[in-house]
Amino acid sequence: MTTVAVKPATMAQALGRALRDAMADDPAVHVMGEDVGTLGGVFRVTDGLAKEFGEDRVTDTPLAEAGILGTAVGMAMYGLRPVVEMQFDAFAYPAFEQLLSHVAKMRNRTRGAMPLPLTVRVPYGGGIGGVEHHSDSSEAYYIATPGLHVVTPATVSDAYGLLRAAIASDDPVVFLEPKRLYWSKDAWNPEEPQAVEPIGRAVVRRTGRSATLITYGPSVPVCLEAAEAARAEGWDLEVVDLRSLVPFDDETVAASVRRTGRAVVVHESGGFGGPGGEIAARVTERCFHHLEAPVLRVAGFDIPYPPPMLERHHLPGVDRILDAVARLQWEAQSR
Amino acid sequence: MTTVAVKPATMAQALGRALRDAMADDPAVHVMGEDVGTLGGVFRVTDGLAKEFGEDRVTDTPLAEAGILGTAVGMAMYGLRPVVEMQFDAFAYPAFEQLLSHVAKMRNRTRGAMPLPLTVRVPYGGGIGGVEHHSDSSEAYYIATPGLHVVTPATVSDAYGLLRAAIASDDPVVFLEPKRLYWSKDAWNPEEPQAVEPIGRAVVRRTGRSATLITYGPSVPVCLEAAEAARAEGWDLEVVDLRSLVPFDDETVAASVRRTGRAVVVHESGGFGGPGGEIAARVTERCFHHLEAPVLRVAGFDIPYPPPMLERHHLPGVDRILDAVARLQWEAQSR
Amino acid sequence: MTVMEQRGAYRPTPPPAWQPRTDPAPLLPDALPHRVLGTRAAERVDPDLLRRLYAQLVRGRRYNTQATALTKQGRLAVYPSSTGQEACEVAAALVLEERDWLFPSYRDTLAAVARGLDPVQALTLLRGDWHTGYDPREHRVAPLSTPLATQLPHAVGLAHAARLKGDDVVALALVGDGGTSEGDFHEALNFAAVWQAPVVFLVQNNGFAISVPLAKQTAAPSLAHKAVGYGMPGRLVDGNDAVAVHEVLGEAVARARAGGGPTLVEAVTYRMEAHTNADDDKRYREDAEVEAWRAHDPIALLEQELTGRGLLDEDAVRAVREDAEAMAADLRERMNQDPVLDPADLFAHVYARPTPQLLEQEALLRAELDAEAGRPEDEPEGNAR
Amino acid sequence: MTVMEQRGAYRPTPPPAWQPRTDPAPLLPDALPHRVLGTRAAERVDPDLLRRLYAQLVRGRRYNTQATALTKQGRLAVYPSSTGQEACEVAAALVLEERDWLFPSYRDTLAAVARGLDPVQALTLLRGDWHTGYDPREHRVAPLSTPLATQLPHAVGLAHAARLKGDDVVALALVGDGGTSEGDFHEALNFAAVWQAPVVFLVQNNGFAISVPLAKQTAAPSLAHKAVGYGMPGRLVDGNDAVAVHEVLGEAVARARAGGGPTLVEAVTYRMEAHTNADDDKRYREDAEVEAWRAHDPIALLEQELTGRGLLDEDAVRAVREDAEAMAADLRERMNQDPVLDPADLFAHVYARPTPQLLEQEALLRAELDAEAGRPEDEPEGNAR
Ligand SMILES: Cc1ncc(C[n+]2csc(CCOP(=O)(O)OP(=O)(O)O)c2C)c(N)n1
Ligand SMILES: Cc1ncc(C[n+]2csc(CCOP(=O)(O)OP(=O)(O)O)c2C)c(N)n1
Ligand SMILES: [Mg+2]
Ligand SMILES: [Mg+2]
Repeated sequence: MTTVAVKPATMAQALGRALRDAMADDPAVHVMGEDVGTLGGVFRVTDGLAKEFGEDRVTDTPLAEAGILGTAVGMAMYGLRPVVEMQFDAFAYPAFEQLLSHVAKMRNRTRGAMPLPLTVRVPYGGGIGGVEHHSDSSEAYYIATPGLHVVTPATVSDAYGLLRAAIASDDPVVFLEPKRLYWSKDAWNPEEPQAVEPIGRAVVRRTGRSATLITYGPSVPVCLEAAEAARAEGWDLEVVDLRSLVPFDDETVAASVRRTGRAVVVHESGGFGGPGGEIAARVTERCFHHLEAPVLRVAGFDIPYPPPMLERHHLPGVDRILDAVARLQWEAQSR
Repeated sequence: MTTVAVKPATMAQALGRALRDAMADDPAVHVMGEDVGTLGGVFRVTDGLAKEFGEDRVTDTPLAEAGILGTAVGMAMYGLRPVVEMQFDAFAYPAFEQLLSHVAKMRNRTRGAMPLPLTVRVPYGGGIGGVEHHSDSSEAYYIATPGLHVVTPATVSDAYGLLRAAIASDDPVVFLEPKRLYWSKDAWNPEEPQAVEPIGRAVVRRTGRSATLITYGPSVPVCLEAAEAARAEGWDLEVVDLRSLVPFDDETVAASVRRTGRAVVVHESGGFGGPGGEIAARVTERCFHHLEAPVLRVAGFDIPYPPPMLERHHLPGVDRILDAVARLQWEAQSR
Repeated sequence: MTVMEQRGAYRPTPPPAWQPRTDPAPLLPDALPHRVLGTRAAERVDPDLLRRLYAQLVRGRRYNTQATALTKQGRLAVYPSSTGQEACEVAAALVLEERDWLFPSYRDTLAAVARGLDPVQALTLLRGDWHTGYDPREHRVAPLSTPLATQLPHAVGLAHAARLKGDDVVALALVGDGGTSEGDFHEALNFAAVWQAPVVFLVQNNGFAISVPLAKQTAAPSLAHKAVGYGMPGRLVDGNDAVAVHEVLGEAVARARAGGGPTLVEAVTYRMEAHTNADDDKRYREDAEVEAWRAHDPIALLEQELTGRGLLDEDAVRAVREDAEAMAADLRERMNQDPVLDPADLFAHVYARPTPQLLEQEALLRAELDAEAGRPEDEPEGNAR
Repeated sequence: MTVMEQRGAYRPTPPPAWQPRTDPAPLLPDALPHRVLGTRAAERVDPDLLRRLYAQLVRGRRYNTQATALTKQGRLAVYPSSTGQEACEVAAALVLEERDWLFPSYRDTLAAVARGLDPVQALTLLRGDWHTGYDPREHRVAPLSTPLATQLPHAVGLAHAARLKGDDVVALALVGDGGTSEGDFHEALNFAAVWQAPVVFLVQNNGFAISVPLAKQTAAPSLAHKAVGYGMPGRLVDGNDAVAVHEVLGEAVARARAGGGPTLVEAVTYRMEAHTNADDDKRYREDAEVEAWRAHDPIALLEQELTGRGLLDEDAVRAVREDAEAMAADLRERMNQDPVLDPADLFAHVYARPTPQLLEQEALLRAELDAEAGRPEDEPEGNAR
């Protein structure tokens, strides 16, 4: 498709560009959070925005996450479209009451009279050598909260397209940004016309016939790598990138598993009570008679996120994924 | 077993008695929260404790849940065993940062040097006609947080036995009290010697051969009722009461499902991202070749908890459970 | 210059460049709550305002007693009465312009009604047919907030947004003495002060948070003193003196409107009824204490003033009472009708468009209801739960 | 009488029984930060204390520079330097008795070291081999707290628990200017005041929360003024004057120990380095500002005093420097050794006893590691993930 020379940009830059374009298109869009203004955010996602749009629209707030989200609620009630940055995953926790009791419920509470078009950007996940509280995968909390959309990109162009869709959404969106992909690059070209990617559609990143890897966010590149490695073992793996956890694209996922007959769910988040259980259960409900083996899960361990020097043991890697694939009962008992 | 005349007591009374006995046995046990002292708690669980043990041990705190849990952490660091009451489920949310970032992690953070023997009592669930924020089933948040034990009684004697175990535990326990069972009674007799029920053991409340209902807390009596009603349809249902969500008793649950070959998970909590997905996934992982049908789920809808006049539509009831049982593929396709 | 750039530009400098910290005196409340009724100042108050306040107080009291009666008849799930606090509720409503916003807490149904909300719609939450019975934008009344103090940052954000848009709008947020202990109270006040948002915080200090008396809630000289820590003025007012509350709030609203930033107002009042109809206040306070406050009843105080100045004759009193009775009769009658409920509402407003999953769940419920009603049931679909 | 019953028994009373609210003057900080060095008061300070502080400041500065150097060599994941703030760090450590507790924030490794912690163990969090490298009970130093202000309620609870047990223990908690905006700050101070807990809060106002200057953090006259709203005294002190900080904290600790309740201390200081080694402070502040603060360096200030009073000769300076260098050399050397890590630790401390699920996961990891190492692998068990 791309005919001009591709100037690669990072995911962080694509996110920044999405914010910029959204602000340029709609004066109601405001960016707020800790250090998002003058500094441009600790990951530099908001770099340059304060200069371009001024402090009234790109605001360094006091250091208080509940206050940030709570005031954003009020701003949204008045018709603005706040985009809130939580500096790191675990620092969103102080804002959970606002998120769970107000952000997620305001539209429903008022029978639709008071929607909250509000985006909460949460850098999440590990793999960057962060100390305690800087590497949590907290998506289990968000997906268990009806009223929130939960979205996470795995590619640079999805980062742009999904963030545009999140900001344009009339519903609150928790936008999970895989920290370790901030510096990733792919064919996304900032010079080309940009597309919005509607929320709610999974995508098959790699087709395959043997089994489906169902994954999202930071684990997508790992699964693609595993799929390549699996060829040596004679497995042709399909990789589904969910992109949106809520709403969930049952159709795409179930169609893939019906084709392959086997599935492994892969995510960094802890296994117990994590999204993988939900995904495995839904897939099994829908594809039971197509399954040659139970849907398996490769997830983070059920432990507090480990310190930097031990995190490699915790994160789902290629080998652990292939081990799970190997357990998919290939020497099929006749069923 | 009971030979003396049984003086029935409510679950609320059994919980109060457990607190009293724990306080009498161990001077380190302190009770704190909003209105737990003079008033005896809005559900009267702590009734009489302030009088018996004084304000130093049964403390009406300022109205600030993060402060309550945060100071309890400090008290536990000094060797006390605080038992914290959150007045209602949704009012535990302001304390989530303390819970997720400290309570759940302190032992691990310090390589075991600083355990936190701390119990957080959370009245949870609906069915009592409560307005907004008074009927949440928030267990999905707790079970996704490694470092916490998550326990919930369904009978009066378990209420006593499990709360004693929770307070005696050297780890933090989130103790979920099914609000609508507070006034329930059964054969529990406060005059008899009381047993502590170790955390981590599920129990088969009713044996059956056709299928297993896996459930906990407020849904246990509903499932037992459903099992009775199912006899008319020719189904002999087994009912497993999990009692402890973390740790999870895989053995008891899997053994039951292997026997029956079919299972339905039942809980009030929203379905998507709720505990049911985890449970269904684990059961399927362990019992795949014993299953005649996918493990189904009967859960609350994926909506904010409804207002009192509509809650009956939301709560899993006997009919909805039987409908799910009916979908367990009885006219078994040959597999 | 933009709104945010107006802020004082503190730059850290070492001594000797240090300036003495601003004198906090302008932020400190008076030693005693401000009062008007029963003082000389009352004479200068516009008779019309006195009469308006009076009519609303009487109506408000009647509303409270009627709502409590409805709980006994099972027509309301629960009612947290503001009897004894009507002066605050009413003054908060009357002090605002149409374009302003009110952010009530769960106890402030009355303030919402005094602002013009339909008395039945305002009770929707407590009746239990839905969470909020009105469109917040219609009368610019935010949903009654049950989680304490959580509505305060909303008020700040809304006021700030209005200011950014150049709209002349003030937000007034209500909170209880207990609510001041929450982190959200702190964060809201701090944001408001830093942003110089046009917002006024009214703390109704009614002595209790359910059973917990103020002495277990704070050690501060007064709740109004908390203003100092945010750099905003604190005012202390007799919460049973409707004129004084109206005056103090009026000044704060005017200041906010003029770009002067937020104010914290503490109104000292008393909750005459139990926390809600479900509460038993005998467990934590003496009758004598309640009785002592009866002598300082907000309606009686205002009535004295009006009568003393010859502004209230029997006809006027009768008219006011009749109006209140008519409101109560209407409320009673309409609350005695069962609300029409549509279970489909459960799924309709979770998102702008229901997710596929919600559509499945709605179909499931519809099939159940049809079966209940004996209508032909669709075949259950697939394995959907 | 029990601890909790000692609290003032506020009962709500209507006027005329109202008492004027307590005069807040005793709670208000001075207009200018308290200073000792360079004033006459310095002459009366115990020479021994001056020397002890000096030795620790020099050592502390060296610790900071060494740790920052270790980040460049990849031996530390990250280091938030307290260079420029050593007076606060050191005074906080020295003012406490052995039995007292220190609650540091993520920037306060130095305070922990000055209190006696092993310099390497104190860096465990930032090195990344574990979350906390020491047993908090050994030196009564709580784990370094990364989530801002969350450790403050812990300090309050611990101090309160000690008081309930009749132990003579004070807790000192550290927090930054940014941290004062968090709800946990508010709730902690309020609980402390209501409970009259023996706790001292030290805010190191270093002008910035990462890039955000104080003017965007608060509109208060000073952070110490926040004390008024909790009914505790607020003190303002020159945070680069180690003697002044030690004095003000000493008074607060003594007051807490004597049952006089909590104090809020604001130390005005400056962060001389970037937020951490990963930060670029050029983006948000001028070099000139940093330079201006160099003239008010905490070590230089104390050195002047000591030299002026003839308390510091060349030998003494050399001894102090040598001690600091020895510490740094030892730190460097030990930090250059790779820590020995045991992946089994991942599962060992989540609970007192690992759950069955954790045992499964540990077995999985062990099998993987064995496979990696070429050891014979057990058959994978069942369907365990
Ligand atoms: C965050 C939160 N915690 C607890 C509650 C439960 N609760 C409802 S009212 C109340 C007391 C409120 O006291 P106050 O703020 O003084 O208001 P008042 O009831 O006196 O009007 C409590 C604890 C709640 N609604 N929200
Ligand atoms: C609850 C929370 N939110 C955000 C952060 C990210 N963060 C780390 S340090 C910092 C600034 C802290 O400023 P301040 O309290 O003044 O302390 P200083 O860094 O100046 O010592 C921020 C925002 C955090 N650690 N915790
Ligand atoms: Mg109150
Ligand atoms: Mg700072």
